[in-house]
Amino acid sequence: ACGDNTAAPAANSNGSSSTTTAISGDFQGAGASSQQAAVEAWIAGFQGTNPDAKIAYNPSGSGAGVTTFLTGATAWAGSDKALASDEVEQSKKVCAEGTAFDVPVYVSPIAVVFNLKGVSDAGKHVNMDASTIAKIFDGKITKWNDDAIKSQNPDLDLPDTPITVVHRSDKSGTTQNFVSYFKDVAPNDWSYDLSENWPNEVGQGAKGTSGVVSTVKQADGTIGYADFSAVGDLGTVAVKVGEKYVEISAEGAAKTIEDSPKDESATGDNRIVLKVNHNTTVDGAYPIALVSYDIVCPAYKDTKQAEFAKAWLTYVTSDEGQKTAQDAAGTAPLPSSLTAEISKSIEAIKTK
Amino acid sequence: MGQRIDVNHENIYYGDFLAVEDVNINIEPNKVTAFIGPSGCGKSTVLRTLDRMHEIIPGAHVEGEVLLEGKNLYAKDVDPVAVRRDVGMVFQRPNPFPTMSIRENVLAGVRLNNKHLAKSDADDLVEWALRGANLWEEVKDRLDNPGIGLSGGQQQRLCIARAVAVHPQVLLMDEPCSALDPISTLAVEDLINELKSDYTIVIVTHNMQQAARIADFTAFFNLKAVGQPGHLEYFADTTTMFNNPQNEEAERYISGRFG
Amino acid sequence: MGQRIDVNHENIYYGDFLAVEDVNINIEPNKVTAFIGPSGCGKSTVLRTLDRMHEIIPGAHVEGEVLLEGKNLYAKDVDPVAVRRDVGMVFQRPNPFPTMSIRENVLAGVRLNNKHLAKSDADDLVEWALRGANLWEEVKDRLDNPGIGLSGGQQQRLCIARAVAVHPQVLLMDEPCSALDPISTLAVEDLINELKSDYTIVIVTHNMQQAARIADFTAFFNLKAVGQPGHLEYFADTTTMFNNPQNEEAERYISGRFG
Amino acid sequence: MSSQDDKTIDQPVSGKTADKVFKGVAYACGILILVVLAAVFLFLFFRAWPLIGGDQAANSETVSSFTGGKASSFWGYVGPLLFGTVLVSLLALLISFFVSIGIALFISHYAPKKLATALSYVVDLLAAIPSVIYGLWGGLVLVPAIYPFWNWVATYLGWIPLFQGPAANPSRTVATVAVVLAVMVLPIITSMSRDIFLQTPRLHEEAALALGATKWEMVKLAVLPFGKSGIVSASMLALGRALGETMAVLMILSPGLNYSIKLLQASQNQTIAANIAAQYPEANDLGVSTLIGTGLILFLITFVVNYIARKITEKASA
Amino acid sequence: MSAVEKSPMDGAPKIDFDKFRPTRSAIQRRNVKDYFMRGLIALAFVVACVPLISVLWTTIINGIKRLNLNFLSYNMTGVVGGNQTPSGGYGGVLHAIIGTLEITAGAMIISIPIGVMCAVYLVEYSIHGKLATTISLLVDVMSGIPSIVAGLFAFSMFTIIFGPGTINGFEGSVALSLLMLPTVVKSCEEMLKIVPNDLREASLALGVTKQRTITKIVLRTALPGIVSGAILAIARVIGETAPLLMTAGFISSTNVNLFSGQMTTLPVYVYQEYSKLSANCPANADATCVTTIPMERAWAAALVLIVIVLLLNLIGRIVAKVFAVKTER
Ligand SMILES: Nc1ncnc2c1ncn2[C@@H]1O[C@H](COP(=O)(O)OP(=O)(O)OP(=O)(O)O)[C@@H](O)[C@H]1O
Ligand SMILES: Nc1ncnc2c1ncn2[C@@H]1O[C@H](COP(=O)(O)OP(=O)(O)OP(=O)(O)O)[C@@H](O)[C@H]1O
Ligand SMILES: [Mg+2]
Ligand SMILES: [Mg+2]
Ligand SMILES: O=P([O-])([O-])[O-]
Repeated sequence: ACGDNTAAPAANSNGSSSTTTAISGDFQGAGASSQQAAVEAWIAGFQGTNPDAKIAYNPSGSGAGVTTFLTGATAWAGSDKALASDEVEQSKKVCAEGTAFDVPVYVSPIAVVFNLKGVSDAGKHVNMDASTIAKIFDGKITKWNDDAIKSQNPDLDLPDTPITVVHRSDKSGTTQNFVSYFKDVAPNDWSYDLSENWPNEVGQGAKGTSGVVSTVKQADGTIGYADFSAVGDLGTVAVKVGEKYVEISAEGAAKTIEDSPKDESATGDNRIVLKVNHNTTVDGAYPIALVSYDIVCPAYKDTKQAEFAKAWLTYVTSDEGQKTAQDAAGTAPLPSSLTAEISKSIEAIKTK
Repeated sequence: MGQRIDVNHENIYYGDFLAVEDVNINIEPNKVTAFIGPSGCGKSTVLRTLDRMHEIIPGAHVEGEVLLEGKNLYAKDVDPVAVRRDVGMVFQRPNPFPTMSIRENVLAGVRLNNKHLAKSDADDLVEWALRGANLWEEVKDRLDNPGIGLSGGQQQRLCIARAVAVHPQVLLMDEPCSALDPISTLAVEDLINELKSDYTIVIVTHNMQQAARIADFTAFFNLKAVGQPGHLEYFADTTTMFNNPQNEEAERYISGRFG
Repeated sequence: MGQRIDVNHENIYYGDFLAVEDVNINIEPNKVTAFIGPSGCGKSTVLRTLDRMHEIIPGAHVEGEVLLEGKNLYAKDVDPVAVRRDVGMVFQRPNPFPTMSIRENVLAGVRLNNKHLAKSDADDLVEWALRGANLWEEVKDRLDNPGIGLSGGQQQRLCIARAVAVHPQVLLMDEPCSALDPISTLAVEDLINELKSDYTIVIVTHNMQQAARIADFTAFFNLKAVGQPGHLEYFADTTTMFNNPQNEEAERYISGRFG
Repeated sequence: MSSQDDKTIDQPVSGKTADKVFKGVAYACGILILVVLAAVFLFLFFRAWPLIGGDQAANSETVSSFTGGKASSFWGYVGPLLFGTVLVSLLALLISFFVSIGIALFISHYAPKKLATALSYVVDLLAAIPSVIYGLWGGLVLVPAIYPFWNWVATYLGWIPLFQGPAANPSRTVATVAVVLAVMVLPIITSMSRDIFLQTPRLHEEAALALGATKWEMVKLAVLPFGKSGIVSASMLALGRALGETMAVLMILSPGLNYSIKLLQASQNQTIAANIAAQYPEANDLGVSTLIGTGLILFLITFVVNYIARKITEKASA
Repeated sequence: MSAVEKSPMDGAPKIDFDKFRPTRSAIQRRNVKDYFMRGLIALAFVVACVPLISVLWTTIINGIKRLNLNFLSYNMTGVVGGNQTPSGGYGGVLHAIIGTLEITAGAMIISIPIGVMCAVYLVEYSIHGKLATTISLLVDVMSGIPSIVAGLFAFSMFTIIFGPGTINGFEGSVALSLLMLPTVVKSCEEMLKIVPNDLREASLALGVTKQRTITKIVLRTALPGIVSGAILAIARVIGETAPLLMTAGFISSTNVNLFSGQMTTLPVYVYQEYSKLSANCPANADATCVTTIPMERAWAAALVLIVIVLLLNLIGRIVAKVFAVKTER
C-alpha cells in the first residue's frame, strides 16, 4: 500500500529450509508488547521472501493477545508466559482440531537497572546477590550505602542516597519472571505469592517497560527491572551466580536457558514450555531471564492461516530469524538443544 | 382587501397567570384600530393573540375565539403558520435578522417561504417596502450591508418594511414608533394611512395623539390593580373616545394626557 | 447641588467615523436641558460623552473638552469611574440586572460604596427611589422578585429608580420615557422637575412636547445628510426654541411637529 | 405594487411535511441520547454481571491477582480507586478553575482586542492538544522539573497532612498529575467561559458602568452573574474530562490503592480510568468483567457529580 | 395636570444621602481592589502560560528533529530496530495521518448531525418537559463517560454484531462519536440559547414555518458558534488514545479502508513509539542506526498531531469568519 518502505533486502536469503511456495494474504497477530521490536523485524524479514504476505502485529499485551487468539481473530499470539491449562482447554473451540501449543521464540535477559550518581553514570556495575536484590525490592534495604551492598562492592564509593524502587504497575510477564527469581533463589527474603502484579507498595510503579526505564532515568538513587533491550545507558546490577558476579548479557541468558528443564506442569500436545532454572551455577550464566512464546493451533479452519503459521514459526525459530531478533531487539537466541523439538512441534501444524 | 377580526370572550394566560380577561372586540376591516392603556394592562398580550404569536411562549394559552373573517383562528384545523402569513406583525423592539443584509431582511418573509422571485421583482419589492417605511433614501446605496448596522430608528423602520413586504391582510404593530424620531414617525403614520385601504391595521401605542391622529377606532385597556388581569375597559370610535368618552376610567386616563 | 457642564469643540468618533462634529454647549446647573433632533443625528452619542460612557465602545474616542464645574472630564488624571459616580445615566432600553431582585437592582449602585448597608437605611432608600420612579405601588409587595420579570415600562422605571438611588450630581437620560405609558411618563416628568433643584439634568427625547414641558434649555442637533457627521444646530432656552427659534432648520423641524 | 393573490388561513401551508419530518428527526435525536446511554449502561452491566451472578470465589481470586492480595472483594478494590479518581479530578479542577476564569476574563474584558484575538486562538489550540502529548510532557518534562518545588512544599508545609513528606523523587504523584490535568482542562473552562463572557449583554455592562462601577465591579455585577451557569457547565465538562482521563494519568502516576491524601508521596492513589487501561491488556475474561465493573462505578459517579452540579445551576438560575 | 394624580412621592421616606456618599477610603479601597483583581487576572494568565508554553515548546523542539517529508510520506512497514530504511528515513506516520483523519471524519459524520438535532430538540421543541430535562441531564452525564469505557462499548458492540475480534477504523469512529456527541450537543445548545428570541418571533410572525425558522434563522445565526463548538469537540477526540487501542488497533502499514482492517491513528502511534522507548542496533551498526529513534518519532508524530489540530482550527476559524454574524450585545 502507499507509503510502504520497500522491505529490507533479505540477508542471505538462501537460508530458509523448506522452499515451499511463497505465502500470500492478510495475517494478524497480537500479544506481548515486549515482542514488538522482534516481531517487526521478523515481519520485515519474512516479507523479504514472501512479499505478498501482509502481516500485522498488535502489541496489545500478552493477556489480550491470548484472549484475542482464543476468539479466532488472530493467527497467532505472542506471550511472555505459557498458556494456562484452562486456556489450552478453551483453544479446542478455535483450533480446527487439537489444542493450541506454545513454542519458544526467543530468550530475553531481565536487567536490574539503577541510576546512581557517581556509579551508573561512570559506567560501573553494582554487585548484588539475590537476597540483597530481594531485600531492596521489598523495602528492607533503603540506602545505597547499606552494609549489605557495601560489603559486596568494596571498590565502589557508595553514597548515602535513599533507594527508590521502581517496579511495573501493570500486569507483566517481566514482573512474574523477575520475582520468581527471588522465589527460587532467596525464598526467605521474598514471602509474596507469585503473580504478574507487583505485590508490595515499596517505591514507585510505572506502566510498561518504557515507564520503568524513564522513571529510573529521572532521579538519582532509583533501581528497577527491565527487559535488557530497553536498558540504554543505565547502570545494571551484576548478579551473583555461584561465587561470581555476572554482568548481564544475551549469551549469559542463553546459558541459563540451556540449563533449564522443561516445565512438566504444562501438559498438552506439542507444547514446549521451559522452567527457567534461576539456581543455575553454570559459568557465565545470567539467571534472570524470560522465555517468550508464540502460541498457535495445530490446525486451522482456514488452511491459508495454517500455512502461514507454519512458515512464520519456521522462519522465526530459524537461525536467520533468531539473528534478526538479536539485532533488532537485543534478545538471546534459543539454545540449540531445543531445535529438534521445536521443529517437531512446528511440523505438527496441518496445512492440508 | 383587509379582513375583519372578532374577538369573543377571550382569556389569555401565561401558564397559570391570567393576564387578560374576557376581551370582546370587533375590529373593522380596512380601518386602523389603536390599543391604548397603562403599562402592563395587556395591550401587547392581546395583540399577540391576533396572529397566534402568543402561543409560542411556553405555557401561554388562550381561551375563547378570535375570528378572522368569521373563521376561528384557534380552531383545531387552523395552522398558526397560515395565520401568521395573513397577519403581519411589527414588534416593540427592532429585530432585523443579523445574518442578513438590508435587502435580504426586506425579502426574508418571501424568501424564507421558498418563493422564488425574479431579481427585478425583488428589487421592486425592496424599494417599495423601504420607501413605505421611509428608509429608502437612507439605505439605497448600501442595501447589501448588514441590517444590524443601522441605528435603532433605522432598524425599526427596516422591520416595518420587512413586515409590509409580505403583503399581509392584517398588520399588527406593537408600539412601532417608540424608537423613532418624529420625522420617521410621521412617515410611518402616513404609511399606515396609505396601507389601510388594503389592510386591516391594529396598533398599540402609548402616544394618545398618535392614536387620535391615525386610528379610526380606539380600544382602551385597563387593569384594576397590579397583579390583577387586564381587561378591555372601553372601545369606541376614535372621535368618541377622545372627545366624548362614555367611560369614566377612559376619560380619566385621556384627560391626564399630554405630549 | 448640581454641577455645570461646558462642552468645547467636541468631535466624537466611532473608530475612524466622525459621528458628531464640533459641539459647543453650556449646560446650566440645576436646570433641565433637552436634546432633540432627527434619528441618527448623534443625540445619544453626545449624551454618552458627558459621563465618558462613550469610550467603552471599542475604538470610540473623543476630541475636545468636556468641563464639569470647570474640570475637564477627559483630562489625563481623571478616572472615568469617578466621573460616572457623579453623573448618573438612564438608557433608552431598560436594562435591569437580570440576576437581581427588584430591591437589589435599586441598591446596586449604593452597594458599591456601602458594602454593609443597615437594613432600615436600605429599605428607606429603596422606597424613596421606587416612589420617585412611580413604581412603588406596583412592586412593593414583590421587592424580592427578579427585576427582569417586570413589563417593559416597569423595567424602565426600575432603571430610573436605580440611577436616582445613588443621588448623582448630574443625571443623563436617553429617551427614558420612550417605553413608558403616559401615567408613568408624567410621574417621571414630575420627578425630573423635583430633582432639578438638586441636580443638573440632560435628557434626550423625541417628544417635543416633553421637551417643551420640562426643559429649561433645548439643544437641537441635526445632520446635513446621512453618513455625514451630526452637529449642534441650535441651542436656546426652551421658550425661544419653541416659540421663536432664530434658526431656520430648527423652525422647520419643530413646525413639522406633532404628537 | 400589485396586490398578490388573496390568501386565507384555510389555504394549505407549504413546508408542512418538512416541518413534521424535521420535528420528528429532532425528537428522534433527543431520544437517541437516551438509547445510546441505555446501551452503554446495559452493556457495562451485562459485562460486569459475573461480579454479581458469577462464581464469587473466582471473583475474589481475580481481585486478589489485580491487587497482589491487598483486596479480595470488588468493593475493597473499587473503593480506593474511586477515592483516587475523585481526589485527582477535584484537585485538578480546583487548580484550574480560578486560573481559567481569570484568563477568560482577561481575554474577554481586559486584554486589548488584538491580543485577545491571538489569545483566544492559542486557548482553542491548547484545548486540542491530545492527552497523550500531555502525558509525554508530564512524564518526561514536568516530573523532574517540579520535584524541587514539591520538595520545598514538603519541607515547609509538611505539617499539613496533604503535604506530608518526604516528597517522592521522581514526583510521579497525585500532586503532579493534578497539575497536568489542571493544565489539560484549563483551556476547556477558559474557552467556554470566555465565549459566555463575551456574550454579556452590553446593556448590562453599561448599566453597571453608568452607576460608577469600576471594571472589576462591572465584571461582578454584570459579567459573572450572566456567565454563572455557563461557568458551572464548563467546569462540569472539565471535571468530566478529568474524571475520565486515562493516558496522562497512566503515563505519569505511580499508582497505589490507598485511601490516602498524601499528595506528594508516590504509590498512594490510582484512578479508575488509568487502572482499566493499565490492567485491561493483561486481563482474562473475569478480569475484564471486574474492570468493566469499575468502569460502571465511574460512570455512576459522573452521573452523581453532574446531577449535583445540575441542581446547583438550577437553584442559581431560579 | 398633576393635580389629578397624587404625587407618588407622598409618604416617601426622607433620605440622608450624605450617609451614602463614598468616603475617600471607600473609593481608595475600591480602586485598590480593582487594581488587585486586574493584577490577579493578568497573573492567572501568566501562570497558565508557563506550562502551556512548555508543552508546545517541548513538542516543537523534540518533534522538529525528525519531522521531514520522508517522515510524512512513509509508514512503518519494513522498519527494523534503529536501522535506516532504504528511502533514507526511519519510518513515518503516513498511515497514522490517514487513520486519524478517516476515523475522526467518521466520528464527525455520526455525531455532528445527531448532536445538532438533539440541541435543536432541546432548545426549540421541548417545552421544559420532563423528557427534555432528562435528556439534557443525560447529555451532561454522557460528557463524563471515560473514553476507555466508550472504547469498551464500541468494541463489544462490534463483537456482537460482526463477530469476535472485529477491529476496524469505523469501530473507532463509533467510540469517538460517543465522546463527541455530548460536547456537540452542549456547545450547540448554548449557542442556540443565545440566539435572541426576537429573531424567532420575527420569523414566525412572517408566517415562516418552524422548520425554516430554525434552519434559516436560528441555526444560521448560531452557525459560527456551532462550528467552533464542533471544532472543540473534534479537538476533544482527535487525541484519544485509549479507546482506539482497543477498537481500531495498531498496524504498521497504510490502511485506507475505514470499514475493514486495523488502522493506526496518530495518538496511538505516539503512545506505541513512546512505549518502545528505544530501538536496538546490531552490534556492528554504523552511525545511521539510531537507538533513540522511537522517542524521536513519538515527538515528531505529536508535533504532526498538533499541526493537524492547528490546521483544523484555522479552517474552522475561516468558516466561522465567512459566516460571521454581527449580533448586538
Ligand atoms: N412572557 C411573560 N410571562 C409572564 N408574564 C408576562 C409575560 N409577558 C407579559 N407578562 C405579564 O402580562 C401582563 C401584561 O403584559 P403586556 O406586556 O401585555 O403589557 P403592555 O400593556 O403591553 O405593557 P407595556 O406598555 O409596558 O408594553 C403584565 O402583568 C406582565 O407582567
Ligand atoms: N456603536 C456604534 N458604532 C458605530 N457607529 C455608531 C454606533 N452607535 C451609533 N453610531 C452612529 O453614530 C451616529 C449617531 O448615532 P446616535 O445613536 O447617537 O443617534 P441618535 O440621535 O441617538 O439616534 P436615535 O434617535 O435613533 O437614538 C449614527 O450615524 C449611527 O449610525
Ligand atoms: Mg407592550
Ligand atoms: Mg439615540
Ligand atoms: O511484556 P510485559 O508482559 O512485561 O508487559
